[in-house]
Amino acid sequence: MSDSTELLRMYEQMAVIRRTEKAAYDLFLAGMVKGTTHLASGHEAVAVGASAALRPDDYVFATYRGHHHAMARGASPEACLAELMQKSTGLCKAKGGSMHLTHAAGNMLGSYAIVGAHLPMAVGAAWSARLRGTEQVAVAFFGDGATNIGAFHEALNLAAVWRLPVIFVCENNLYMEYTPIAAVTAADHPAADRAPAYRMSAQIVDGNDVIAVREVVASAAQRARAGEGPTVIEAETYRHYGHSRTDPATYRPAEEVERWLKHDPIDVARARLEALGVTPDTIKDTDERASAEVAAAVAAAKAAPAADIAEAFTDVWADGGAAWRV
Amino acid sequence: MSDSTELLRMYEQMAVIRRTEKAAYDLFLAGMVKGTTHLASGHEAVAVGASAALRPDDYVFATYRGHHHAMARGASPEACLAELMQKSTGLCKAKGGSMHLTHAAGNMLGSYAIVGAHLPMAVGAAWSARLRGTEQVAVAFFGDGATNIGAFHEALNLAAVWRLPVIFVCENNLYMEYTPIAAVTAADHPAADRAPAYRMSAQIVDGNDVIAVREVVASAAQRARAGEGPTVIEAETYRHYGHSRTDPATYRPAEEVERWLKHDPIDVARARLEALGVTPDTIKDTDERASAEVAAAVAAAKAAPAADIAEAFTDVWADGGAAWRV
Amino acid sequence: MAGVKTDSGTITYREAVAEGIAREMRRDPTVICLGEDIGPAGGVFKTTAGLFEEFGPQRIWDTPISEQAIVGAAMGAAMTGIRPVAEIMFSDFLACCWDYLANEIPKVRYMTGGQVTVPLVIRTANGGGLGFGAQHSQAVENWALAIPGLKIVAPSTPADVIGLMASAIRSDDPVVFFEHKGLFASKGPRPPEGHHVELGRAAVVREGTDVTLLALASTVHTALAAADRLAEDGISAEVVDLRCLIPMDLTTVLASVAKTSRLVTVEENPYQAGWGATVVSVVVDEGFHLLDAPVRRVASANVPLPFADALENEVMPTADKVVAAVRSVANF
Amino acid sequence: MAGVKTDSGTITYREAVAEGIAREMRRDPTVICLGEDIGPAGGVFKTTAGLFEEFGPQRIWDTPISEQAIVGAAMGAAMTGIRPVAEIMFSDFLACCWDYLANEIPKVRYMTGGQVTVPLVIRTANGGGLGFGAQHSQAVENWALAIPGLKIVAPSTPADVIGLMASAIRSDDPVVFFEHKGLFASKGPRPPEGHHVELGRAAVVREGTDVTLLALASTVHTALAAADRLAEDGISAEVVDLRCLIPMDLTTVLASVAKTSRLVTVEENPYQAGWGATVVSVVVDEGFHLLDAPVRRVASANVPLPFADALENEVMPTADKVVAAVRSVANF
Ligand SMILES: Cc1ncc(C[n+]2csc(CCOP(=O)(O)OP(=O)(O)O)c2C)c(N)n1
Ligand SMILES: Cc1ncc(C[n+]2csc(CCOP(=O)(O)OP(=O)(O)O)c2C)c(N)n1
Ligand SMILES: [Mg+2]
Ligand SMILES: [Mg+2]
Repeated sequence: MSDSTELLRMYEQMAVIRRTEKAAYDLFLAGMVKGTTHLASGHEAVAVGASAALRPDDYVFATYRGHHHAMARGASPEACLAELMQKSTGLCKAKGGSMHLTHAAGNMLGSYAIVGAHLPMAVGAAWSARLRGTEQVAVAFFGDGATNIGAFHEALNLAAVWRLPVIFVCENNLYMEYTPIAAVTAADHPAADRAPAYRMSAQIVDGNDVIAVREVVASAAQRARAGEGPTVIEAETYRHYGHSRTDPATYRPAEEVERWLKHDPIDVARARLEALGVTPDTIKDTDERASAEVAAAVAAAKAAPAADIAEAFTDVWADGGAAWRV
Repeated sequence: MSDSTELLRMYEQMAVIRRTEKAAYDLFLAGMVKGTTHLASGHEAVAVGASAALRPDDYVFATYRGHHHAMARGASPEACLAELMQKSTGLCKAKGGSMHLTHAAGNMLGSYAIVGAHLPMAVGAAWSARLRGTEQVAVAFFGDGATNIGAFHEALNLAAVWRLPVIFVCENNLYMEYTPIAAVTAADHPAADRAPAYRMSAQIVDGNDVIAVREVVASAAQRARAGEGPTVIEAETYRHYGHSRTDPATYRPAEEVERWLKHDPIDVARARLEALGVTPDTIKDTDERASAEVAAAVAAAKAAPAADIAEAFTDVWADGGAAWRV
Repeated sequence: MAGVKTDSGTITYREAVAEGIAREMRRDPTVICLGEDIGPAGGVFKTTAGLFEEFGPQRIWDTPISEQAIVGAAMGAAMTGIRPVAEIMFSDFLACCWDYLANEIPKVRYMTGGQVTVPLVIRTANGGGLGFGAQHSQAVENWALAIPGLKIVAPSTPADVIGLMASAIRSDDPVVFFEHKGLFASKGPRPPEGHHVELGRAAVVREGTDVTLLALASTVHTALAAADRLAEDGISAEVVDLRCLIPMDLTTVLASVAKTSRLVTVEENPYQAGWGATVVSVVVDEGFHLLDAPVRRVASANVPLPFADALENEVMPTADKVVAAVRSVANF
Repeated sequence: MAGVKTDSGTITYREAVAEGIAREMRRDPTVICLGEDIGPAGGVFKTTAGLFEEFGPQRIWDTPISEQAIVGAAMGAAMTGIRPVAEIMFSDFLACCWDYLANEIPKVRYMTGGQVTVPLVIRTANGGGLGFGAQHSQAVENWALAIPGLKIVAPSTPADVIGLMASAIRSDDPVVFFEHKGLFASKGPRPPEGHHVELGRAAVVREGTDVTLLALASTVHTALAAADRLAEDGISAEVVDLRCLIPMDLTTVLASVAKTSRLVTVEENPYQAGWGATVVSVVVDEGFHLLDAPVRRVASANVPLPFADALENEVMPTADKVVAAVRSVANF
């Protein structure tokens, strides 16, 4: 694939993710999505760039802010929206919801809503890959806020001691929920500055540049597959919406928001496409295809049947049931 | 106090601790101490040197290997031995045992048996000191093995962010229970090498040299009281016995054991005393006083009444009782 | 912003949390709050709204996402002269610092032979019904019940929030204070200054003669709704709000059962190991002779909580389920 | 060293742990162990003695002191084709990784709509009576019972250790396997190769007609001792070993109560929120008509565990206490 074809593919994936999340937001306002939702708009390049660097059989673990990761690993916009809309066709049969999007068919093994909890899981998946001799890599995506929780420390240490093929990708968007990460972290780069404590190498990357992300993840994956151990990547990015749907994000300085909105990952990719000579028409076609895909997904999700109440009592155990007694 | 007087006092304290632990060991063999016990023989200089640098109202938190810290902060050998012997005169009324020696009267606020759990507590005590404006310092003593647990990370980060007057003293004795720390830790100096991850300064010190320990703790305490924040101190030391009473410690290379036994903290202090011109007779008198004190303690603990069964149902609540229902 | 609102009339459960804390903070300068986003943001549930403005950064501390450090530091502070009020944002996250709740805080007084006390409050948003999914919806008051040495509070009304918060903060014992997410928007009379509800006193919130419905926090409202419906059938249900799990007011429960001879517990925690089981086991021991019928427990199903409303409703206790349970024992 | 001993005859409970694991490791190369000091040291309780020698460092992994990483990594491995057997040295330390047991492992299958399974075993040394004090002595099987989605095993004999270990490791569901510290030295017949005990099958270990003693792990022996003493008084006690808390074999319990009309539970976990309460609540619901007398629960007192032997004995269940409880209900 030529550079521009591959980039165009990534651009389209980002465009689809962006539109899907916008649709989710609008469906919220229309009362068709309930519960809580954490949009990743602004973070698309991290998911798409990383995915482009990975093999289909590599493992991905994400957080409650994980729509982009599910879709980057192949979950359809329709299944994601159906999940949010409590439809039986939802990615997790409407039992998980926005915070737990999972697409095991794409080895995207879950979105976890307890900050940091999935980091040891990714270490375990990498350990499993080593044990099975598959050269698979495991990637954990997490927020800047997750770098202060105990599980982060335990995961990084174990990964380093066992030299496991795991990549820790921090999406540093400068904020936890409403509190700036700088106010509660004794490090400038909450992830990268901690890597030396585990004799681990770290890369800081523009998380809004899909190519840059792809490169840095590709090289970490290569090292991992070669048995050279784990890497920390800190991707600098920004969320376009508030923390969750109820958050207007007034705690962020207007100037900061503006600066980051000007550095939109989709714009960055578009500029790169243009520099590679892709025509405005081609880009427009791509945008339109993305819009059409998401519009169709919305329509299909709306038309899908509501979650099946019987599903409340399935899937606890591997036999499919929920019996706790004999 | 002259240098030699102060050193002689520290020497005597170490001698008393050493003999008390030896007595505990012998009482075990005689069937008079039950449960588990983790002797700190070999670590005395850490406790005694640190204590000498602290104010009486500073706070100390220790681990299940904490006999030396309790005694260094004023707990009597008799009360400690009585605790181990399940006597009603025990430091904790025989309800805590070896792993939980506590001497609140000396602001030694407990020995905790879950690895790392007390590190955040020390941070909290330091925070409390700041809130109350007392210029007290809190010190947490912990093992090398504790540096890989989540609570370590959370405690160090919070202490650094809030610039609290807390000193983290790692007693690095090279081993967890039976596993060398180097085998499971992605850092050469498990505590000191992690300090930069919290923008914290760290000192490595010969933990078997009571003077060196005192100096390094004194300067950390001074910084802490001046509002300059926390410090990590890694004191290199070695335990003379196995991990606990049931452990013959055969996993340690004979050469290593021998080398460390030659660097016994009591011998180091004695050599320093001699260098300061203290006579062998004075040292001998001190040794004898220590032996006599511990012999008396053993006798008193033996003679003390057994733990009072009624105490099983006291001290759950602040009202002294244990009622869970109305 | 003028700090915590103190005008009279009605108050929401959500506002009552901040108000209850503020009243104690005004009384006692050693009361200090810490938690994630509790400061300028006023908490994710706005249950600390106004506190930062009134008391400032020396008394309201924003923390990193470090549940162990939050609760562990609170413990260390409580041992040394401070009365910390620590927030754990969602009660599910108590699992992230469970060592402190299970092994440290409740045991240190006992294992030191009474040398130290730990006067602290751990507040947390508990419970489901809001579509937050399996990791943000649990009712985990029964986790705390498994641990001797913790006092456990779970109020059902704004007035009780304030009255029990006063007792919790003044208590020299550690208290876990469960605020129910589903009740935050509910309203009730604002209690007068000085209002105070002793820990361990259940309330008979509706008198009845045929069956005792024993409830806690959110399920008090479920039980009351069921009692209304049962009244239409001529069944007179007494509703007892347990308010605290520890101390557990079994005197009030046994007295009610003595009157009604029938007991149905209404619990949000899962059936397996729910608090109702403990109550029932005491009743069937000490009050066996009082009982005229099987004792039923309406509790959440033994499954993780699903996301979709309809599924969540299916597995959580509802007035319908309570009515059905009562009817099934009424004919004995 | 020749690996795990496999000679016939009798075997200790301690050896049975290693033997049970070894049998499964020989069968299935995806079974992998991890934990603190489980390798060359053979575990602090020597329950993994010989495994490192037989299976080597690629299957027996020593870890740092990182309970969250141990259990979290086990979870990640279980989701991806490995059957990890993770050791948490003392069950009290489950509190240090409780998030994984409470919020992650038992929920991920459900919340992904069945997309992933987590076939792992978490083994841990449970229980008191050895003078290890408040933080190393708890019987915490009831903590696990509070969490829907975990299977819970607690064997009382060496044969059951082996038979239930086989089922636990082969199970595609997560299993918490409680090994009782007080039983490690106990001996019993070594079961034949292939021995396997299905999860969720209680055992009637002594037949009787007057009262059912329901017990688990260590308390099976307490109950048997009590039954001997009661027999001298002419009281015939049936002793049921529950073996697993989940699946909970209530069929066997109800059948026994149908025969005896009286029930006394013998639990090591604290009375408040103990597993016996849940069993009792089911019996008093579904088997109310079977009962002729109050149901009593003999459990640990609601206090942290004290260090001194005499005090520990005072707060833990003993045969004396069981005998007294049975006598008190025998006259009804
Ligand atoms: C252990 C835990 N503590 C607190 C929370 C509540 N919470 C959810 S998201 C969040 C902020 C996380 O910030 P960050 O890691 O930077 O991720 P971002 O939301 O910015 O993507 C917090 C505190 C949680 N889910 N889990
Ligand atoms: C959380 C936790 N995990 C495991 C243990 C069991 N354990 C007790 S001491 C110990 C080794 C600790 O080593 P280190 O911190 O170096 O201290 P040392 O014993 O050498 O003083 C272990 C693993 C524990 N007490 N707590
Ligand atoms: Mg962030
Ligand atoms: Mg050590």
